[in-house]
Amino acid sequence: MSTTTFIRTEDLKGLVADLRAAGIGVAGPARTSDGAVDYRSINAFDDVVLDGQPRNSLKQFFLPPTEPLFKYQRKGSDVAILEISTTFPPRVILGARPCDAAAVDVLDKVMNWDYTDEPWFGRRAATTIVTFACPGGDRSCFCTSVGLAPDATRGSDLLLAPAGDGYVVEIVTEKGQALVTANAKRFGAGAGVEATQAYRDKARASVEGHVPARPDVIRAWVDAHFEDPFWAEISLRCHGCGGCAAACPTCHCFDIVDEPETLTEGTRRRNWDTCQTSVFTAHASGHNPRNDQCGRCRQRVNHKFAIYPARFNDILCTGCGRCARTCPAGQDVTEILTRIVAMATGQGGAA
Amino acid sequence: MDATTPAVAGGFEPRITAFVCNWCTYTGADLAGTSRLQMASNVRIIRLPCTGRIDPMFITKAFERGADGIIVSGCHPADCHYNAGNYHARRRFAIFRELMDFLGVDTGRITFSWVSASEGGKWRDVVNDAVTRVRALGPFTDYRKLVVDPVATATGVVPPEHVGKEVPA
Amino acid sequence: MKIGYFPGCSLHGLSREYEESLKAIVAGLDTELVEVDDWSCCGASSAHGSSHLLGVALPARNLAIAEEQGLPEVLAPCAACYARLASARHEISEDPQLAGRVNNVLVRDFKNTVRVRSILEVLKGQIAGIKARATNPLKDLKVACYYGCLLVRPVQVTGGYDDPEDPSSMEDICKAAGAVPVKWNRRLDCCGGGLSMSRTGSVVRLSAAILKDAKAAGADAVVVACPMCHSNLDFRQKAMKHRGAWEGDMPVLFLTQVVGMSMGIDPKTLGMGRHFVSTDSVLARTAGTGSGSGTGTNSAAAVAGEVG
Amino acid sequence: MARIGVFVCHCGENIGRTVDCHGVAEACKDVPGVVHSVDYKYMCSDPGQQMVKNAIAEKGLTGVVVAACSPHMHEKTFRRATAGAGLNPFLCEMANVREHCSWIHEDREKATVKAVDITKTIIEKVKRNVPLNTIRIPVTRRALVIGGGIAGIQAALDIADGGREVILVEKGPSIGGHMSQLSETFPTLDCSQCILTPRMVEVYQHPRIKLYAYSEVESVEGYIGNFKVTVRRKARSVDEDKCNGCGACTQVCPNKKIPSEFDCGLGKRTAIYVPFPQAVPNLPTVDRNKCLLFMNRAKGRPDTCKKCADACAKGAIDFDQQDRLVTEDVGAIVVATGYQLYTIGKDQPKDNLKGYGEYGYGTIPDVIDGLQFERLASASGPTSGKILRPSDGKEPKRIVFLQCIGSRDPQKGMEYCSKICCMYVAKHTMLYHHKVHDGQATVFYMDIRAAGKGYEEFSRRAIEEEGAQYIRGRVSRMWREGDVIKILGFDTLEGEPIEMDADMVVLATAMRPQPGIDALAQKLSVSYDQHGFINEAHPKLRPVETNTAGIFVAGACQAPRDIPDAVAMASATASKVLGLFANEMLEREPTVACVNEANCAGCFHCERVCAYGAVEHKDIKDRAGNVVRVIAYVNPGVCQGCGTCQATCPSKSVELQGFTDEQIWGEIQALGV
Amino acid sequence: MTELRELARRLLSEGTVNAVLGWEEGPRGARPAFVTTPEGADTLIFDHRCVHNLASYLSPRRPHLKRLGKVAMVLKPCDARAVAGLIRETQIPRDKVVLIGVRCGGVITDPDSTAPLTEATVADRCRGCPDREGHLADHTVGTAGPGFAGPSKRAQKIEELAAAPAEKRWAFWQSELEKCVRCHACRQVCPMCYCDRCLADKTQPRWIESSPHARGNMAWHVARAMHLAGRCVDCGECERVCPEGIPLGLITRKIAQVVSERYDFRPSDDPAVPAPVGTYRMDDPQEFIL
Repeated sequence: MSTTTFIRTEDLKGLVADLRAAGIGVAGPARTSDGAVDYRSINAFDDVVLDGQPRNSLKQFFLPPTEPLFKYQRKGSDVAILEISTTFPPRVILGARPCDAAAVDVLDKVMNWDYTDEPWFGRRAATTIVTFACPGGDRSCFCTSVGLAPDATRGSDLLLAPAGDGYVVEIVTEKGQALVTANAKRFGAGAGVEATQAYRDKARASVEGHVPARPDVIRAWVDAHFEDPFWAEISLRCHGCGGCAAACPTCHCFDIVDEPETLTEGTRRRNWDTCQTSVFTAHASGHNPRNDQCGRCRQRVNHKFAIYPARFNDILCTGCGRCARTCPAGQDVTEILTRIVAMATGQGGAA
Repeated sequence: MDATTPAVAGGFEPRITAFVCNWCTYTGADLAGTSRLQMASNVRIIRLPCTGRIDPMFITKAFERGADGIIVSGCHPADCHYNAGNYHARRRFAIFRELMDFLGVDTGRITFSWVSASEGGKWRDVVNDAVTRVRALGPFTDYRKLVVDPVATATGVVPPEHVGKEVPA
Repeated sequence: MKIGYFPGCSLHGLSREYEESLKAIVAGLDTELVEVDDWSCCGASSAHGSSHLLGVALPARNLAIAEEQGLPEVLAPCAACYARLASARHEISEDPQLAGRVNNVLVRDFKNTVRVRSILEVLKGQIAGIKARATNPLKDLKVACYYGCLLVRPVQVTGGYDDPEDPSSMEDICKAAGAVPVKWNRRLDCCGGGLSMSRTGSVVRLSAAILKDAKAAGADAVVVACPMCHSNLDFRQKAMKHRGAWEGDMPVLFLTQVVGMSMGIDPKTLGMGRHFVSTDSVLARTAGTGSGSGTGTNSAAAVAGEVG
Repeated sequence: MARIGVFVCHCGENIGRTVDCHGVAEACKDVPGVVHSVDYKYMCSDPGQQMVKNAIAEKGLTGVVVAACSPHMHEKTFRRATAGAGLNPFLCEMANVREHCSWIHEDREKATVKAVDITKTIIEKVKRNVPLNTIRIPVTRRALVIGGGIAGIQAALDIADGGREVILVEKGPSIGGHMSQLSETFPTLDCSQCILTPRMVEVYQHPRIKLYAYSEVESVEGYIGNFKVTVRRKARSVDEDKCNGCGACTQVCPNKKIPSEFDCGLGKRTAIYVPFPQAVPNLPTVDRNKCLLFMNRAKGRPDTCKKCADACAKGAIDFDQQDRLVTEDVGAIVVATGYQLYTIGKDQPKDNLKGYGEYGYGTIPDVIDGLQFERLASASGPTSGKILRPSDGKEPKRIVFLQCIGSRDPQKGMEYCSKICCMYVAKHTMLYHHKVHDGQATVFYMDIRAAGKGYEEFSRRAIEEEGAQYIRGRVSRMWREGDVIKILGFDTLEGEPIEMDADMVVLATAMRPQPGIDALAQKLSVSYDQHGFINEAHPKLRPVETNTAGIFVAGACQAPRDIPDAVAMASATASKVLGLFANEMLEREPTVACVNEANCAGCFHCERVCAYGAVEHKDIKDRAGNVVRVIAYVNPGVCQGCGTCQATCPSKSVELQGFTDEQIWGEIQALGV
Repeated sequence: MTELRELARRLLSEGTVNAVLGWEEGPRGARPAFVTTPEGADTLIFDHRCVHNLASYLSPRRPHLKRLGKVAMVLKPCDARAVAGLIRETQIPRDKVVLIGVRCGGVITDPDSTAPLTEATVADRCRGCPDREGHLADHTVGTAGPGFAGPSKRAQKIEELAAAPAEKRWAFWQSELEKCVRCHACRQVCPMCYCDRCLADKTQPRWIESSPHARGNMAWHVARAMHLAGRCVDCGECERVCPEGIPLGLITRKIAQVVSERYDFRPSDDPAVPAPVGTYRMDDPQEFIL
């Protein structure tokens, strides 16, 4: 599908009001109590803040930090399971960033790999993602180096790019079309895609060149340098806090725990986890195959740029740069990737 | 209404967990028993060797498990069977109590006392006062509400989107 | 160093020389005195005898003002003022109810944060400075350091900056100024205090015993840090003689004057001429202490005559 | 999977009246892990216990819960029954549904609900119990006694007479302590040395007492039953094997003007000296700070004076003798280091002490302290028992005693009462009046504390029969005029100030522990109070034990004590030591803490909160023997099982057996709704 | 800065240390640096953006000391309190690290900010900080500004909260703590959190539920506050690194106030000063105990 339509800013406001009135949840980038911008539930389009990248990603809309899977009850030696529904009411995410929308699509692969993850796809089915073309990033952005772009449509149902008194709407999916159709009065004729070209070019220019666009080179080097001293060097700085994984739109590892609530009842939950901590790989025996931060730092790069590509032919990174922005110790993925490319192409080595 | 008066039908009966030391308060509670001192039946005692053994985590866990109130009780200063366990406990719980207060827990729910092995009567008073106080404060629903029961979720009473940390949208 | 300063009535009246000498020496000790704004009576002598609350509230008012001025500590050179202010601070800190009542009376939000310092405590902290600036060390001056009753007692109120029964700070300060403190016995005895007018006989008996002991110990002068003590020991020497209780002249100096002399400050600036018993003998012993020894003893005697 | 048996007792009607015991047993059947749940009239009866034993055998129980009375009542009973059936006794616990439930509630329904809850908590605990074994520790059956005063002598003799070897370590050249300095003792006025010296000789001759005089404890390692003590035997410069105690050396020493410690500075001694004629051991000691030879050596000059060596027929003088360190294994330690008197002068060892400069001690020669008066009154003293002024040797006709100097004075001295002063001042007035018939003794006092057998009678006698004048009040100042001491004080009964003259003044100064007690206490890991007195384990019930197992305390190092108190304490410690030595192995309840070595971070918070010094540092080494981590280790012989360490441990890497986190977590869990 | 670089170069070239831990200019502002060669010393910087508490890197949880051997660390006066804490708790041997004290007049909060150090931008913990140089250092270099006076904004917020009714405080903290995703960055970055196996990671028993729901979060933050009571050095790193912006400093600061008021204790850079928890006085206040 590649039809376009147009929505005026006024109608966008009306659209949010209409959706809310219809009982459909709407989320978008909005201000939090501590002054940051997060994707969160909104009441009106005026809540939406389009400047700057939201602190969190869209990941938690599909994989919440904690999620009950089922509840169990024991009586004597019997165990009863109480299922939890995986059907979800409809909702719309408005103002997603292309890098965040793409991440959801990247994750669909692992979530539908050997087993279809019901809660994930339950939420996916219920959610329409309305993406706004990115106005441009900062020095940590590198979406174009991982095959995406500030105006990429991957993972989006609709892609909006500003033009005149509104937005040119690219209808990307059936779900997107359905949203337009259901709210047809809010959409109408207007400028075409070409009117947004300058906007898109400017955005693209702002993110290019931060990391060489050589994912193949990176993958090959990482595959071949498991024991390279480079990993030990970069891990010196790392606290192992996992802030990068929490902020990352594609880090999706989780832990499954049983939480007893009484003697006989409890809940099985899955919670976010991260490969950056030692307990992630700790064995019950006490042995830990990834026993220092060196291995953990390597694992993160390895998984994103070599393992995932090998298994799914896709990079587990959308170049959003959040890990660099959030790192309390100044670890920077653009620096790491740039150095890897340099080492691989013979233009530098580990310091 | 004193603590031993049965509550009106359907009225709130607080659940109180008491962490007490073996040598003074537990024995004092034994004495209350042998003296047949009648008291409210809302308190469940967990016996520890010493107040020094009581970890603040016991208290948060008891709240998590639905306790409406807590009693921590041990030997009077200078009477500790282990010399100093109660002194360490006193500092620990002075800080813990201020922390709880700061986090918005009504500290009326947490009673600290020194009850010696000879103070059966004091133990009864501590129990009855705590029950009366917590009964007035009502059930500690704030703590219980921290996690919505997923059974209610499963039966459709609460949509799963509102469980736990999920961002509602 | 900046420190609050509570002069009290004596330092602006009876004992101007105490203030004059104090101000003269603090300049040399890098200390700035910040006078408490609009200070009032400390409550000594009469207030605490008539109403306990008044006796606390009056000094508390002065401390409250000092607190509002942002002064962490206040120097009260007069021993009686010091005792009243320090007692008020102590009582209020010990008794929250009293604190509430005092705040009601004052209509101020007094937090009782101001520390009260005696002249001994302040100068004791400056001993190194006094030593360093003693350009005219008083080598030949034997002094009997007289503490009286209020300067170091009671220890709960003073905070124990000196031993209440066997103090040494005044001796240490005088030593820093180069003077030679004598060993004597009556340095904590009562001088008769505020009974100077009402029971002169008692004051004469008590003060004369002090002077005699100082003389027997070989002192050239008695050093005090209290306007009332000074008045009894200095001004009443004439009455002592009248009553046959005392012979001779014993100069009575303020501690600040002793320090001032060691710094080579002009005797006039130090108010040495304001005493009833001439300080000429002292000045003669401390050769090099300025030349302008116009001590004005006569005029003081004339005043004494008027009073007498 | 746990297989728990629940046994609910009716206790006749005691529980059954208000608790539906059958209902409780039925309710427990639904608890996961419970395979057997019954109720019975009297569980503690033989048939009741047999029910437990049978169920263990027949149902293969892994845990037993008896819901009955307080564990303080019958825990031992049921654990014994459990053990009798071949199950580890620590897998049995009691749920207290009598004292904590049926006896204190009347509403049957509520009491039953509560009884179910109580039983369920214990079920959850027992599910998490693990078998524990009584701890057995070997005991070295020899004792160390530190301090050779009357307390140390008594303790050493009692232990030795009880058949065990004793090492007695005394800091000074002779044993005997302060008691050997006293003239007569209250309230009987019997001669101190007459009763003491035979005991000293007994120590010296006892086959089971090894006396290390002129020695100090250098270090202590180990724990109850297994201490390793290093003793520094200071060099006397005299070969004790050769010396026959003839005393010729002391006769020829040219330096005869050294103030004698034994005579409190009132007499003189030589540089090589025996502190007093009855000293044990009767060996001279060279005071290397005062001996001319050593003073010359210190200045790098050649040895000159060797008169003592020349005079010694045995060749026993050895100027090159060195300190020796000897190590002894002992199973118990008695601390009996005694006291010193409060320093009256201006220079004080601690900031909070101010001294009493206003009394002129040290500047007025005729102001002395109580021990100095003892020496004046002693027949063996510097004046041969005559009361004479140190200044001019005249007999004082007016003598004044001041009580509570340094005692009961939080501002300048100690808060506590020194206990013995009232009595010895009364004794002093009597001794004075006996010796100076025309003299007058006056006492300034705060109270007379004469609690003791014959004590009140004694002090009344001093006042009423012997004519001592007692003035209630304190002295503010004293000074000397001519050869008279002027005293300024206050009589609080008359309400009048007092000025009086005296020829001599005796200050009854406070008792303080010996200097260096804090260092010794730290070596021993025993606690001491802010004054330095050793803390007893319990003020009422364990008065001679310290908080460190195997270390006991006797005499005035624990608190001010008079002789009978010190002796009684010493005998009490001996009985404790002999009790400890009754068996070759020491058995302990296994409720002790245990460190999880894999998780311990080595922060040693546990060590800081342990009142018993049970936490030790343990090196974890790699294969090459390098220390890679230092972690905590809890010595099970020392641990008393309070569990404060576990609550303090941030990572919960130390667990108190029998009250583990897992067990308590289970109990809390059982109460969940 | 020249002084610092010279010293670092000397220590490295003379072989006194194998590495110098300090700060460098990274892609996003100042960041921790690990200099292992004398030439590398020129990359060292110190300015008001050097907010990180490097003492965290000395904690035994890190391999650095083991891997790098003897190291030198650049030390702000406030970080000295953390190093002292680690020495006090026998976590680092004093002789294994050379401490290069830098004089400090305050830092800002964001190492990537271009803002100058002013009354408006200074980090809250620096307000009222009396220390211009640490007392623990082996060498002290640089110059310091005059520092900043209080009052701390956190202290004001604490007072404000304390004055509010308990329900308001509860609501405030629930709204904050529900944001927590239990990444444990606060723990990882804390110099005083060094256990090999954190209580929060233990499952037998599970005192602290690992789920980032409000109940687990409450347990975690209560445990963290209690474990840091009397040990927290108020470096503010936990709050700075929190990806959800939870004002964790309010809790640690509040506890520090309690400890200070009740036990007259302030974090000290003297390892010999005992921590208040683990000690006691027989006359400790006990007004809350019946």
